[in-house]
Amino acid sequence: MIQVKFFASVRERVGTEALRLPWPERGATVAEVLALAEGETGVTLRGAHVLAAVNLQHASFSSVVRDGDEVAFFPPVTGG
Amino acid sequence: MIQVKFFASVRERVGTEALRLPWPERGATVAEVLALAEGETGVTLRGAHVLAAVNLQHASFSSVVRDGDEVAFFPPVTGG
Amino acid sequence: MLVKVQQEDFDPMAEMAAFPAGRISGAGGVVTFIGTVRDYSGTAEILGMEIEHYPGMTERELERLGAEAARRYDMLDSLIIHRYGCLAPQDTIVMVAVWARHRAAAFDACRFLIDVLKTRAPFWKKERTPEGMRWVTDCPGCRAGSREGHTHAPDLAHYPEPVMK
Amino acid sequence: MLVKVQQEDFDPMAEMAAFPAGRISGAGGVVTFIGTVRDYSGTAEILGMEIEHYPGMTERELERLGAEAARRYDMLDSLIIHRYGCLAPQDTIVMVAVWARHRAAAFDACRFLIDVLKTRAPFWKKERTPEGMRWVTDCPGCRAGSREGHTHAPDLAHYPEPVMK
Repeated sequence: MIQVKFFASVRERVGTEALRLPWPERGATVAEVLALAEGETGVTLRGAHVLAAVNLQHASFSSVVRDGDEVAFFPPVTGG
Repeated sequence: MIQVKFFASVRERVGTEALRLPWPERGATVAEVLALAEGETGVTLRGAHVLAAVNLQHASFSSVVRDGDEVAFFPPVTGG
Repeated sequence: MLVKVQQEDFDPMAEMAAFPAGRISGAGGVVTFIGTVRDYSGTAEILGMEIEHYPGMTERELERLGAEAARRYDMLDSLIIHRYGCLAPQDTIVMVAVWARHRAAAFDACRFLIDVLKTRAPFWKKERTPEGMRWVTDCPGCRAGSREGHTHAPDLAHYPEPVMK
Repeated sequence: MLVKVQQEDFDPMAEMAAFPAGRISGAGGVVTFIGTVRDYSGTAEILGMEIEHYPGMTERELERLGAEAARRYDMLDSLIIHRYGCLAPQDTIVMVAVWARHRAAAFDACRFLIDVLKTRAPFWKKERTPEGMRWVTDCPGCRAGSREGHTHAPDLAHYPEPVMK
């Protein structure tokens, strides 16, 4: 199982804060998790300004995701 | 008349806070005022680490002093 | 290092006064940055701001940045406080304080922290203007309305280089 | 700009809170440097400090530095407070605060001000150590004991260049 979270403008576009995706037995990268999430929600995020984190750490789209991981998608941060 | 002031370690070496020197009719530079003060106090300051100000502004030893000016001598500043 | 992510307003000087004295003994100075909500942004009037964040990741990322600053600079300790939720103009959003034996390291480390915080800590600002709410975007490409012509793939393995003296 | 030269202790945040709001409206941030008396200097224990100053010139020089910072940087306003008289370890000696629309100018101007203050404002520190009183000298030549081999003739027509971003 993969826990997916969305924040800020990405959350608003997707229309939900979180999703649970079944763990793909062959494994997955962040990019593949995003594709699964797009399939689930029907909203295309690829090509937009989306960053990712895995287990509370910034991650690239080629990072490997493991069963039980939390994967988050969000726009560039604007704090401070 | 020239008002001369001394500060910090320079004041301690000279042994006084202030002097009044008669105005030399031919005019004077800061360096010449220092020489007059050395004559008056018997304490040599030249060659030591002495900076000068004229009328509350940093000044070089070649600055011209005018009758009524306040000339101060002090070591490098150490505030902040 | 001390990191606080909170909704409540705070008094920066009271927070500094409450900082454990033993951790900053020997400090010759402290440099503080305090960021406040402006009442304008570009040409628009700002009535208020909502700050969203990623609970858990925010604290963790700020702690990583604090540790990175301590690794890079000869500093004694740091304090970072960042608010989320609804803020009004003039409200304090963020404070970063760095204690050091010498002021150069305090300036460098404080500036490093606020600079990298703005590129790495998962906060997102939404401004309330007379025309409605809008997300703040700090990307020139985004501001230009481009969606495909540029990328947001920073090299996450490396922090930006600090501003050196 | 606001300059205070005083014997009394002060609360930096109260001073910042009391700063006229109209002069810093539009500020996105404030950078503050607060300098404190250390309890050591080199290898010596410091029991206290006496700060002498040149009344009249001090205020005037600090105001000139504040004006120079405003000329160099895109800042809104500045506050400088410097104490003189007898201070104890941990006492606040000096604070410099700079408000600006953007943080880079606030950092640059604050650092410029404390850097030039240390080379231009007529204050002199005398440390009380277990071995007695001693004047602080910030000149490497002085520290090395040389009296004739170096000079203290700075080019007073020019301020040091600021630390640029």
